[in-house]
Amino acid sequence: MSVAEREPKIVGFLCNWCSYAGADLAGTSRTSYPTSVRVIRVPCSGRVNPQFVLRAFQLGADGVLVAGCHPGDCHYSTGNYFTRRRFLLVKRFLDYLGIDQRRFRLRWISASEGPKFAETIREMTEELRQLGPRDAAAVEAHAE
Amino acid sequence: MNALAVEERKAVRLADIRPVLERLAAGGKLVAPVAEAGGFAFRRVGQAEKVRLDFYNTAESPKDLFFPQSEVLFSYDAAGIAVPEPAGEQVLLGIRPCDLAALPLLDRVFGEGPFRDPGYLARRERTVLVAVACDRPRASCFCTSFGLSPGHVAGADMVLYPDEGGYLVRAQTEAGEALMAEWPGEAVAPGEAEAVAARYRSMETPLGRRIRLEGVAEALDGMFDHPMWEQIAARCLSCGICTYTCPTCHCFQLTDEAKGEAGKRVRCWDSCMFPEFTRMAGGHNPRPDKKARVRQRFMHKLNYFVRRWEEYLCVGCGRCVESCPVGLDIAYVIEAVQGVTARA
Amino acid sequence: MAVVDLTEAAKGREELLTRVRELAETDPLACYQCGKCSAGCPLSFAMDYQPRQIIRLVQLGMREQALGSSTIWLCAGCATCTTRCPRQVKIDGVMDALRQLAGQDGRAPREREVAAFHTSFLESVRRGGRVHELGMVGSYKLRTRRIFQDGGLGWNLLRHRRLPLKASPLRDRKTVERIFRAAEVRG
Amino acid sequence: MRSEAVRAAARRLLEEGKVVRFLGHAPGFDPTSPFPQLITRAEEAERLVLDHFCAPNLAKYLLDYETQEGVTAVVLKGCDALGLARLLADHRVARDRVWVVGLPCPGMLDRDKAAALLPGVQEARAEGDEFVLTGAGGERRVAAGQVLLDRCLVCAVPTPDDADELLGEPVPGRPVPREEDAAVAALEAMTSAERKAYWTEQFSRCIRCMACRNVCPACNCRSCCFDSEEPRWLSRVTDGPAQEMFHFVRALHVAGRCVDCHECERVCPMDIPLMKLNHKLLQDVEELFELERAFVPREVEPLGIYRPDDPEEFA
Amino acid sequence: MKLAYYPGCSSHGSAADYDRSARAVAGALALELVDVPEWNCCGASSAHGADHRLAMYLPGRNLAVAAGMGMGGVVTPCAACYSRLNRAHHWLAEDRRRWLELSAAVGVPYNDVGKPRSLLEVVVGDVGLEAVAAQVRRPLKGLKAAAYYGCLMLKPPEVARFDDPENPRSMDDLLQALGAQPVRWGFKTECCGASLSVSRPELVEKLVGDILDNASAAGAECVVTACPMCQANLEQRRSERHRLPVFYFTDLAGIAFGLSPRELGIPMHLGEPLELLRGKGLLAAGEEGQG
Amino acid sequence: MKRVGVFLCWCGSNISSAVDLDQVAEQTALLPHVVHVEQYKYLCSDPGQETVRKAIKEHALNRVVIAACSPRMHERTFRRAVGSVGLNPHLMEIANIREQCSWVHPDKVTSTPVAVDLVRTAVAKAVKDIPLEPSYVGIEKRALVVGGGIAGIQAALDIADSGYEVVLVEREPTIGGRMAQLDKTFPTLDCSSCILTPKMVEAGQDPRIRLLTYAEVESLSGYIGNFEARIRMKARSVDLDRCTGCGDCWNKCPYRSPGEFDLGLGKRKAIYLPFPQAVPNKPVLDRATCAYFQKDGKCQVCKKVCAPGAIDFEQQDEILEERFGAVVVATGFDLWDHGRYGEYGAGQHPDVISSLEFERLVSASGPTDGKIKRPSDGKLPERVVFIQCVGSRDEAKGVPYCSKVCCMYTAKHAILLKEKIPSSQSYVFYIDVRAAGKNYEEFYRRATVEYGAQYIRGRVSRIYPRGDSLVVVGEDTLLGQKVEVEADLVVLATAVVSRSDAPQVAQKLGFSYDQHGFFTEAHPKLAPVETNTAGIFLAGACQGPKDIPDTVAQAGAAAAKVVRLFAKDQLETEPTVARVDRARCAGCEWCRPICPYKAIEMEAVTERVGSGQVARRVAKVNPSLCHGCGACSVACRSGAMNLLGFSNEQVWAEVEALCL
Repeated sequence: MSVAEREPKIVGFLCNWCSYAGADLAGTSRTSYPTSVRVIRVPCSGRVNPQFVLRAFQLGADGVLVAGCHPGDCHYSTGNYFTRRRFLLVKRFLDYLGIDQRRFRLRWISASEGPKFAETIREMTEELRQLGPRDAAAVEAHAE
Repeated sequence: MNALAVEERKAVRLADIRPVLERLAAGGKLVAPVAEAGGFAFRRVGQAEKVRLDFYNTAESPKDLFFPQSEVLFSYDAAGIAVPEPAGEQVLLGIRPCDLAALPLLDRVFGEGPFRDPGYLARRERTVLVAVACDRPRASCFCTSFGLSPGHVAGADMVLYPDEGGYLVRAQTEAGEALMAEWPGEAVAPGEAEAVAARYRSMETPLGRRIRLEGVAEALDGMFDHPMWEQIAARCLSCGICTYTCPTCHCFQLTDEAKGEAGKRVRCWDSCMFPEFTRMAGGHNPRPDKKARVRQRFMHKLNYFVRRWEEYLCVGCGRCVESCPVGLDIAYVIEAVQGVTARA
Repeated sequence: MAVVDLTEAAKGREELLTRVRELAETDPLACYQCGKCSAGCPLSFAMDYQPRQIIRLVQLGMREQALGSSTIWLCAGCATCTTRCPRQVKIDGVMDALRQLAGQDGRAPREREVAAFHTSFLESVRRGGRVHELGMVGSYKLRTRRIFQDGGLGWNLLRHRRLPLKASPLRDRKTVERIFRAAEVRG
Repeated sequence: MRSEAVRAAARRLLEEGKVVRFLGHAPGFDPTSPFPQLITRAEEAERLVLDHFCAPNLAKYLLDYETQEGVTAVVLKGCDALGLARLLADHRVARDRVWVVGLPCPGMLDRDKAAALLPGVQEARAEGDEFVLTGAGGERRVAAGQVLLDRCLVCAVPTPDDADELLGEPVPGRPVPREEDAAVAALEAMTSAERKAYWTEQFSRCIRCMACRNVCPACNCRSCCFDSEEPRWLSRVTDGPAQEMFHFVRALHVAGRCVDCHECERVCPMDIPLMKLNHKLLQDVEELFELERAFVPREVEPLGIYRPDDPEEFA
Repeated sequence: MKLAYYPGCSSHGSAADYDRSARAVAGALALELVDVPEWNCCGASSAHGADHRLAMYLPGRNLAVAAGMGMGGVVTPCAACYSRLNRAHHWLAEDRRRWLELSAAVGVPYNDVGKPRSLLEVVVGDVGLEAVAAQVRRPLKGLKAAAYYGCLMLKPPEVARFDDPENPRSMDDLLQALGAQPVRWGFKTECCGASLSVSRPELVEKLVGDILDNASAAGAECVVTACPMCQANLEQRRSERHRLPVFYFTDLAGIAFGLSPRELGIPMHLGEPLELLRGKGLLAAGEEGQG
Repeated sequence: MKRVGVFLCWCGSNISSAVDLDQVAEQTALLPHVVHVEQYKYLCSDPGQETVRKAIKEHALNRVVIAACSPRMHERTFRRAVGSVGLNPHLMEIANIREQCSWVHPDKVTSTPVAVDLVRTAVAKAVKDIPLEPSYVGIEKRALVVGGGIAGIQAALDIADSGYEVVLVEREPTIGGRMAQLDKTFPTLDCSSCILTPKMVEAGQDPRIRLLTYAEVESLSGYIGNFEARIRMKARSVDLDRCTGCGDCWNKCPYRSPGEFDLGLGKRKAIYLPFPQAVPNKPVLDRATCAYFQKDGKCQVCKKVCAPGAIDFEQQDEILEERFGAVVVATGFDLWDHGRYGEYGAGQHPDVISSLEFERLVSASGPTDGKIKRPSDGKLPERVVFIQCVGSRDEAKGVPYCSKVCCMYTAKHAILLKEKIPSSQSYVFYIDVRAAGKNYEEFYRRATVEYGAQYIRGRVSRIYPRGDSLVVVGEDTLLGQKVEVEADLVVLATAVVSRSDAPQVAQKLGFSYDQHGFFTEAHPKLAPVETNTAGIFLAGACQGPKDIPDTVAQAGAAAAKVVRLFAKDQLETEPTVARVDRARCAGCEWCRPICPYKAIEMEAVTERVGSGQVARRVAKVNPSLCHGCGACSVACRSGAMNLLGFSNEQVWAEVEALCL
């Protein structure tokens, strides 16, 4: 497959209560979206260790999505506030290390937001397609 | 080893070494010191101008060229097992006498006895060693304590002696002579070359650090439980700088990296200074504290290795002294042992 | 009364809001129209729109009415409104902003005299770095053709030595001229 | 500089029985690299020195005595004291088991800079804003700015504020703009690919000696995730991804906890610019969470709390 | 105590009397006032309606110059100037990037000189009422005075940061310390409309009338201000029915300290301010003369 | 040896039509540890589950992967199925190949690789599964109710009525709370006392309710089912067992001071009954105003007149320690202090009063015996201005929220005013009238139409005295004109705010509160009476401004939650909770503040080092409190804290398997 055709790979960490349920809703309402995403279910977005995220990138993920309940709606009341703080930093830090911050997304997706989940995957897939595979950019810069 | 036993071979004088470096670099096999992040490092070099023969000793020893920090021993996938091709030829230019003296010690570990390491031996075999007589020792150097000197060049295929603004180049082996065959330069009489070599051999290190080694190994036999170790350990950070920069340390571990059905077995450096170095699968650690680990390192270098091979596992390169962030100095340990024996 | 076409007003709404937010460093949309500002305004009796209504005009994007009002000129800048606003809207700042916008639009001010006073005042500052009251009032009178207003008062002040004839400008008169220019550039 | 003062303090504290051990510095193989020295008897006090080369931060050593009897005295500079504050905030050391001998620090010298200015330098003394270096090569007078450690040039906390006793008068901090932030900004100005290349090159030199971790007062875990077998957070293989993982995690684990002491960078034998990682995070923590002086440990760390009105970038 | 002094434009004109009494009283209280060299107009009530930047730069320059003097802060007797200086100071304090912008615009490097203070603030806050009382030679016994603060010295409070914007006390306390009797009244902080005094006198007359009515109803015999705009406006725009003299607080402080009306410039006021003082027995025989 | 069985569900054609399951099966069979792969049409059906059970036995499976619909659908079903043949239910994982694969990727060519990945990932996780067991805790079937207002009383009565013991703690000398201070209640105008007093008496007499008045909870520890409370009984100086409530003491006490219950509008004695209907109907001695304590140790009139000898000057505070299974918090609210409104006179003008003061003035049991006399001169006010939203909806000086009850009680006040002083005229300044409630809008209409209250839309800017009346200046925003009213009395509807010590109470009891000091419910919709601490429930205005009907409803709900808990003998807790590896834990306590359930505490452990023993502190998770969110596991840098069921190893393995 040429670079242009290659479907980007997204690892999605979805919180069980909102976003995973939102993704399920996209399914029950048969809202189709690109096959780029693979989901890992976690109890809360606050469970997502940034080390998981970097690991996914290192193993070849083109993008990583972390999704949780909207701030204020966390099933565990405060988990996603910590998530937000943590990933505000992590997003910038990944970018600082040369992993373009457009490759990482944190989204608030509630259980009723099936369309938002599908839309998020569509958007991300499109953007990642335009960014191209992750290593290509780095390899190019290295060659200079 | 007797440095004087080297057979007389070709020697030339080079006023300008650049053409030679260019030729070596063009061959794509040159590994030489380059400037890097405020210090120097041995790197594969494509352009001669990057080579820095005015270097002082590199932060890392060149042992990595023979015993890489991570080395794939074999890999496997659904199709079967693959062993990597042996390494290609290389020319290591600029190895200092101390590091050069470390190689025979590693040779013992990897090349003698029942288990011989094919990867290591292949790399040793295929490397032409071009030593540089040491004209830039550092304050931390104490090679002379180990019977070495800035002019100790046994084992090198060829030696560069900085001399009169240029270099006197002397071949010591056939391989060295062969390499030199195509070189320009004005031939030098054997006596003249030997005079330069002898001058280097007689040089002292700048601080003139000399540590008395007599009786150290023997004294350590009875010092396993000596309180001195606690004093020493009190300073140690438990980092691996000393072991990883050391040209003679050679501990390693094996690790398997699996990815689905594929995977590889990799040999990686390890350090006796790390708490998990001896931790066993069940969690038990026979060397549970810093004291035990620090002691292990010095016992290994100054006692166990001597017991087995009748040589100290140290060449006085001073790297551990130089790099240790808390100034934990092997010479200090040796002196402490001497002090203990003196008192006893 | 005319019917306000809100869709029409909405066209310029964002722009007006943006400019006001920039200049006044406050958000007019925070206002919930309680009227506390107008109730406390010492000059609201003379205004065509209450201060609250001016904010409302801005909220709806009704630029014409807001910039053409007498209110923005009659505001004395006492900040009583801002001090009491439960929504922390800087209403006095909004008035300032609207006056500036009116000036930028080149619109004839609804309160000619008030505007003329400010112009004369700033002219005097620009010229000498400090206001020379007599000169400034003179220029104002010429501008408004109200030559005889407050004649008696002026005389009284002169008599009490509170209206010096001579100005006392800065030594380097360009000092303030340069500041005016710098502000114009930043605009 | 203050060798006599520190010896006197050590003698007094040990004689009075106020402490059972005293952590200070002693001369190393060369006087410009003193090492940490533990003494337990008053008569050993003679071994101690305190001069302009005593850069090593002794705070971390307190962990070694965490479970041992008795009070430990320790010589701390302002920056080191933040390291102790870190250990206290992390409940790793109890304050009442430590006796802080504070050194109001006029700045420590960079032995490489000093050696470059005067080869064979052995000693230094401060004279106003200058230092006089002496050694085999004679004597040389240099401006403080030329020879101080980079971190000391921008030191905001030369005097420990939590000391039990001070060796001298408090020294005010230097309100010098942070040049390191310029280094961060320079990296931020690069493209993503350039940054990737930059860090790949830097990390490739790493030999994983772990000195940065071991010296760091914020890296005070009892067992480090890098040493974990299950999951293997960090591969033992020193390839690109593992190096990146190591440095990413090290920096992130001290994010909001780093006390800006620069010890990691000082000890790195491969001269990897680790503070560029730490400073980036420090700066972001301050900006994003509206904190001032985020390098000063506080009761609850920036990532241990949240505000409902934290910046929202993720809608 | 040494302070940078920003007199304001009216000190050279309609408030020359205030300038006199302010300096005299400061002298009596050992306040050393050093004029900000080459000070410029703060923009008063005109600049902020014309150009936001100008309204910051004009007072900003004075702050920058004052900071360069290395004094214990900057003080102004004028409430209008006080307000403009504080607005600029507040604007600058909000964002340090503005320091550079201002420095470039006015050609003087800006450094923070501290919050600009009014003379009243300095007298009540820094000097203190005890020190003031200690200077009193002629207590203003029986003088019923309405302390009138006006708007600009107090509002908006986050900028002015001085006294309670609705129920200020500082000038009342000061009057009390001088021996006078401050009256309770409802218009302490109502705006007198000074900025419209020239252009819309008829509106201003109503505001002035309301203020003076309320003061009279509360039994005041005089009104005391801390602002040249208020003083002039109350004096000039009142109707025939109002006879209350309008003083600067420095006038009454000066009288209490034993200074003569002449030194304080009181005869320069319009109306008959001396009559009241005379009636209260506050003037010595020799002091009855001309201004 | 791990033996994984994988079961692929067709879900009729829901999955099989969009995913090539044969191919999935083929590729899955190649995975390490997978020993059995099987397809079935409807795995969730009885025969489907039987297939799984049979295979477990036949192939000695010790891990099961079900590739089917979402785990949110049938996780429980399959856990049960697996458990029924003796395999630990947590050795089962689900790959969601329906909702997140076949239904969203209808094209077989592209969907099949997704399914393969998902199944592989589930297998990787399953390999790392370990058996998990739930834990059980006993329940102390006694409830603690904190706060004796209408909310606390109602909750206590409901719980007691279900047969459980209740301890009701009230810090004032009597129960009754704010409601006791009110005159009439909207929208029915019942007399507040008439409906409250019977409940107070009932609470005082119910043998299952123990009233602890003049008492405060000092601390609460423990967890759901097993709380331990320390309760301070403040020294009342009156022996409640001996006192008969005869009244001799307070009648004879010579010292008067402003009474708290009447907000200082009336006087009470140093030994006093807060109000006649107080429960218990026994006095308290206020040592701060009693001459015996403050002056000379003499007086002692009360002691002399007390026939039963109930006065005890020596009484000391006493600490009770009690165990409870659940707690209801009903600590009520306060009113905002209008002293911060300088423009309304900063609380200095006697005739500018708060609405609660108005309640006391209008109350028949109040200091004026129900005559509305204004405080300054006792005059009957003819012109009364009511101002709404004083402090409410005011970010600048007050609180940003709406206090919810003011619109209605102000309408009530206008009505009561007109009833008591028929010649009076009321003016109500409002911003919006919020009358959302049964019969509320109608009630408000009555105030305007029948009682002639003049409603003016606008916030008052200033109140200042003119002569002996007050001038109120506002804008009629509907008119667009400034208006002035001269009033005899101004009543401010001050905001409902949390108790000033609410944060301390929340910290002491261990749950969270919002930026305004109101206690935070666990979920605004689904758990409105729970706190985020299991076993602690909320009732009344301590959770947010609330009127009486809402308060009583919430109290009932809280009681129902308590009773629901007490109906069980043991609590089974989910096994997917956090767990600490003590050997790795450094005791840094980083995990502690992050836990929303306070499930992490520190414990001391001793361990051998060399030849000696050393003690150190490590984290410990209380599985009864832990909800399994895993936030702590991320806060833990060393990985000592882990989450069972979603462990570091498992997620790590999932990432690696996914990214193959």
